[in-house]
Amino acid sequence: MKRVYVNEEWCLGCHLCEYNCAYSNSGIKDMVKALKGKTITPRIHVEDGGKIHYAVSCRHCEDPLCIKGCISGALTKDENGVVTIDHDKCVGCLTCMLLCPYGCITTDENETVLKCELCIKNGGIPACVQGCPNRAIIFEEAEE
Amino acid sequence: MKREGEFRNPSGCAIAAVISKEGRRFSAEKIIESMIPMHDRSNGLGGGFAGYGIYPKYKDFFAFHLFFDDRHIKKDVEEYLKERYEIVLSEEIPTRKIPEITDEPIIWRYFLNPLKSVLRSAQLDEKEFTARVVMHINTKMNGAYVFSSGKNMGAFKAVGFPEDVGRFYMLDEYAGYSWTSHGRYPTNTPGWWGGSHPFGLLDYSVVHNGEISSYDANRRFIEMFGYKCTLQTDTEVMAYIADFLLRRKGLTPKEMAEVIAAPFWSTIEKKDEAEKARLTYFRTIYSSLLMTGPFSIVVGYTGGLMALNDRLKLRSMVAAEKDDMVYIASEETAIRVMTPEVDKIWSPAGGEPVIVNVKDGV
Amino acid sequence: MKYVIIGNGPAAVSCIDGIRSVDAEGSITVVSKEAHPAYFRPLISYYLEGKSKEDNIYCRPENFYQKKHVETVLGEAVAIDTNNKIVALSGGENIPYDRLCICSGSSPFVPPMKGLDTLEKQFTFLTIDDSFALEQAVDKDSRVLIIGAGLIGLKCAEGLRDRVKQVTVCDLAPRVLSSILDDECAAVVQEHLESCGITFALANTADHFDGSTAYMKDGSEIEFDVLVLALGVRPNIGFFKDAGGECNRAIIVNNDMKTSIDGIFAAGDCVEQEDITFGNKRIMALLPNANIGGYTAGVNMAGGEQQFDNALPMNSIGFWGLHIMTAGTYANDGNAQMIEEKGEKSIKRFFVKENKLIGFILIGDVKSAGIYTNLVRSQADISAFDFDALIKNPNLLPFGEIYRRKTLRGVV
Amino acid sequence: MIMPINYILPEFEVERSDYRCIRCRVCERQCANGVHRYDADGDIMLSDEFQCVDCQRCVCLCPTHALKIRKNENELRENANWKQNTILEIYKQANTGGVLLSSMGNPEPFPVYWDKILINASQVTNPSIDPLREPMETRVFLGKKPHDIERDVNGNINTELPPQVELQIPVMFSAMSYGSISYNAHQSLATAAEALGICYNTGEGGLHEDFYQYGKNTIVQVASGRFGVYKDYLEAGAAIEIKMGQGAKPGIGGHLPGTKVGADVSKTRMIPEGSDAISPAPHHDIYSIEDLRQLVFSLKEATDYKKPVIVKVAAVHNIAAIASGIARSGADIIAIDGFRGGTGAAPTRIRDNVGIPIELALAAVDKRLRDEGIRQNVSLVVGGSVRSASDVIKAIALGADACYIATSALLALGCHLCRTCQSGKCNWGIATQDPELVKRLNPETGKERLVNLLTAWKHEIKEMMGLMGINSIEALRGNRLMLRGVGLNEKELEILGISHAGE
Repeated sequence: MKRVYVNEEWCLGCHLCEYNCAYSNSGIKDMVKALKGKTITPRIHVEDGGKIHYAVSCRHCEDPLCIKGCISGALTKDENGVVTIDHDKCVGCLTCMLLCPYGCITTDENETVLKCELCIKNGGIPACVQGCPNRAIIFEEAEE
Repeated sequence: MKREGEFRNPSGCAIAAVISKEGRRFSAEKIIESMIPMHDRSNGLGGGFAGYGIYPKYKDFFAFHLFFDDRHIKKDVEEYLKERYEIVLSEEIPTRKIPEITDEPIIWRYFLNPLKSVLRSAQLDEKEFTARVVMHINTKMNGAYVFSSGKNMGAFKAVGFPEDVGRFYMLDEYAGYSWTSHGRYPTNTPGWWGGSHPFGLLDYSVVHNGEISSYDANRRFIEMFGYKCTLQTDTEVMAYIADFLLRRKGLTPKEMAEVIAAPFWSTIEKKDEAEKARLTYFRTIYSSLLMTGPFSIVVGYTGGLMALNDRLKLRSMVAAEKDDMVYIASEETAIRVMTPEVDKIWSPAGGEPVIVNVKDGV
Repeated sequence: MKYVIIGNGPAAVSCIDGIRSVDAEGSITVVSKEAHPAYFRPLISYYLEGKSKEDNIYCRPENFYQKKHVETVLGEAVAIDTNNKIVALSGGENIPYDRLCICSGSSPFVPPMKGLDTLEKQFTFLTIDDSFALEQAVDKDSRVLIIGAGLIGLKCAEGLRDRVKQVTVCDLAPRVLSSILDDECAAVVQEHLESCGITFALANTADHFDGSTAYMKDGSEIEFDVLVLALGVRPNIGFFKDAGGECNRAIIVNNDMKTSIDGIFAAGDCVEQEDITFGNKRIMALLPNANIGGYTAGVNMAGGEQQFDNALPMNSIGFWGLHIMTAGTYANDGNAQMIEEKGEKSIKRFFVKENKLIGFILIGDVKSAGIYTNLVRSQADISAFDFDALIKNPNLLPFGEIYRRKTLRGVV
Repeated sequence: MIMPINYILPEFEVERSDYRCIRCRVCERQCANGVHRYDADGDIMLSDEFQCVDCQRCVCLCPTHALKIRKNENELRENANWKQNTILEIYKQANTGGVLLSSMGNPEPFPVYWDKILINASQVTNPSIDPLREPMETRVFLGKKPHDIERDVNGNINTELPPQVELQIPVMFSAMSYGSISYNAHQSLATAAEALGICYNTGEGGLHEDFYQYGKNTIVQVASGRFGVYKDYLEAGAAIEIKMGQGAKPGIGGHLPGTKVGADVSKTRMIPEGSDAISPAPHHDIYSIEDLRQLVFSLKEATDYKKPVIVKVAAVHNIAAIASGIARSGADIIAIDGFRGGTGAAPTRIRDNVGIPIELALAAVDKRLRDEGIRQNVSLVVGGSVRSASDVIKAIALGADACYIATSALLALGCHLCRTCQSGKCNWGIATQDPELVKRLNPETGKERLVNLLTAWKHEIKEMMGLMGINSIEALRGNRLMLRGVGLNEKELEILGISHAGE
């Protein structure tokens, strides 16, 4: 399946992916309107360590622990292998957060669990990938 | 109005050629007639013919055909020639007075034998020497123009329709084994006789239909080698290129075709290694002689001719065979005038030369 | 091949998936005493709270059993004839098996208490039916007394708070969540719960009841309308024990999820298996373990090969915005070194033994906790990287580029 | 010493739309000059405009397009003689006592002859050719062409040629050294050259060991500093270029400050880490044309006569005679760099006042070589502000065999011509050695953009060839009839060897 891959060799730590993610998932057409004055809760996050930068988002694991641990059946893998969350089912227990080895599950200010769903609900090409100024984030079939 | 040579003069045209592979000599009557159905390809501003084997009696001498504007320049030229050649014969070229052809200049011919002492001191062979003489007269001697300079051949040209030019020069009374002809459709000309085709140097003559877009690239290249393109016509530059490649560089007519209408790189890549190397070699060293844009030409030379289209075949040209005769023309209709029956008729592909050489010893 | 599964919870449905991943043909029979398709048990409190709708609590789509060719039988297993490979049900029915998986879960533990019989509205809180019943029993004027300040009791309190007038939780233990939290951490949680309107009576419990009054051990009295007994659970293992299977507090299984009896497997809340952080077998009655264990059992039952060799206890629990996560072994018993990181409203405690993170407690700040869990699970040598940085900020930086290249650029 | 009053205001103003700004702080993270700063107390973005060089990095990365960099419109009193910039330069020199430094090409309003030349098209007498239907050839060979054909006894032609550089389009990336530009920029150029079937040029900084694999698409340069020159280096490339001069700074040398000489640059240049890399103004073994001939043949000797040798010179007043000398020196290719050519750093005065336009230099050189009958001895490559496919077409028609592009290539890589390369803080990861900045140029993207640029040019070149009725680039070379001048005087037309439009 096509996944989002991050090549830290090219990640500049600009954090644009976070803003593009938040914007894309806001459902609002204008970025200013979507993000102005807000603390964003992106589904991808950049980790910075001095000169090292890289973005992390859901790996859409082959055998996802988050799904194994989900107490409400909110997390499932769709037919394409994308780990998706059903917010109607999620009760916010955060077991998924406790299980995800990559730290890729977050919540918004309302404690809604957020995770990367590869933008399948917002157009198909992940916003982080589209907006990455240095192609550090790519969307492709796995190398292996 | 500017004279030919002072501006770039593109033109459309009709060409035709006929050759006997056996080397039989025949009159120009048929080829003159062949130009009639192609009348509309000319506009009366130029026509001409070249015949090979027409001066058997004087075959060892350079036959110079000249136009003179006046007697003074004629005198100057004759002085100039005398210093370099034995003038074997000097005569007016016979013409027939017809109403279609008027305002003729002085038209003269000389059969010339270069002086050995002069050749020795110039350290040149007689052809190179003669070519330089022609170049000198045409570029330095205002009012004189050498329009034919080969041996046992001659070009005849005038302002007018080609069929009228043929009658004017009484070409029906000459006999040659190979004839080429040309009807001209210049788009801008004062109608100078020298501007008509065929154009030649030594025994190379060119009739041409088309307009080469590579003209200035070809001209500026060939001018590095002593040629002076005084007319700014494609035909002139082609004639010089023919002289350069065939005489001076010793290429065969086929090789010349591979230079001026070189195969595309994509074609070359499909050839075997040796052929690829050869064609690449030509395209590399003579890249400036590649001719692009539309043309169909017939290059006449002693013992044969080559007809060639540009590599995209942007101009029509048909070839046919009947017995030992080979015919070339812009249009099939012209061939049918010369020979209603043919053994074979075809339209040569772009860049594929039709080379006809007469039997050895002719 | 005849497969029989006792119980119909997450472990059971995962077991079905496991079997079917290997064997598409064999017959599968599921025996359950609950008349519902498998549902997510932890949702019963969220149901009460209104966060989960009844339609949304089921583990699998409606047509799951049909699609997987599973026969469901309502009934309770009471005995296993291991010689003839037959499961006997309470209704007298006998079900033959080739491979059996016990996913029977547990039942509420209700100690004998004086006066219980005088109470009109008393409940345990383990099944969805308990939730339905409670829903019916309470109204906005109800005063609820919950006995037990463990996970079940507190989640029940959370579920009920907005439906009732008052919720009081009592426990003999001096702190909330006594099985997973120490005093200090428990105090933080308790304070938060109190601020959210829950009343506690700790180090104290009901001695006896009379009508709507609970007479507490310390002599006080609590008036209530509805009683919830959340004193813990006991694995449903009697029939297995009777058949001679090896049990401790629950059915002992190995990493294949095999029990001591040939052909019998077990998974879910009714098993004890090795805790990698502890080195011994223990009950780890947690949904992820049930899922993984059930699936593992299923695969192995059908002749496949799978191991569940990295089980560890863990909890993620939240009450009105305060999240508590624990994993592994974190009793500060002196064998392990405790490293603490306190924030304004958070406590993080890490327990390290022989350069391995063996457990942690996170309160308040639970961001990216899975990175810690993964360290526990993988038993990584934490001296190999900057663990101090990780404690402050759980991310992938300390693991180095090679690890990140593998995990972030490959398929994991 | 601190000057009591700074007469110089910031050159640019940061115009930030507060309505649009979402405080994502991308500008702050991306500005190596430290212009932008977030102030948490006021929840506001602040700007230190003194640091701004108008590189446009922040503008391009701002996701809400909240930023514009504008020229500071503060105006000194108007004076046609003492223009504002002239005055400011005086202030700067009075402040520092130093030579003014700048980079990239001459920005002054000298005539751009490319823009005063128009291209012909076929109408009626000659058909234009549709490049979508017919082959349209852009391949060229650079190198000496033999005068005479040799045949063996059987009449077969000896097809061995002097060494040639084969290019699929008559454009190459001109010299930019590793050191002046980044590793990633070099990788972009090398990989793009390979993909395009053309060459890039190492510049004078040697060849990084990683890039030897692109040798057949590499021209290795030998300049006065001789950095990184050794046998393997000379043998690595498709051709060897002797750099005598550079259009941006004819007659002077170069200076790569030690701060840019990190481990990798040091190894590649074969000089100690941290030492200044100074290229002398002249080659100290070339004080005349006969010395050049010796170097040409030394290099040929060293490489077994298998590599064409390019001699690169700046276009200066006597360029035709210089070129004639070079054409007789044994060199195979002459590269001429016009006065508008770029650089990593040059004294401003020299950049803006020395040299002549490449168009005139090219026309003069091509004519001179033809007049002397030695045009076949050498190929001509021209650079120094070739900005588009039509500039290429015009250059070829004037007589060039190929063009060198550098600024155009850098623009494709993201350069915004802020002309501050000398600072080493290129925000686009091009003219810098700072690893944090270098990584901003992903060479995959760089390659793709370069390939795109030249693919686009190739399409345009073919389109223009087609409309002239030319289907092979060699038929355009020196084909000056295809050009007409507009608004040029007699002398200019004469030098260019073209007629005026309408003639």
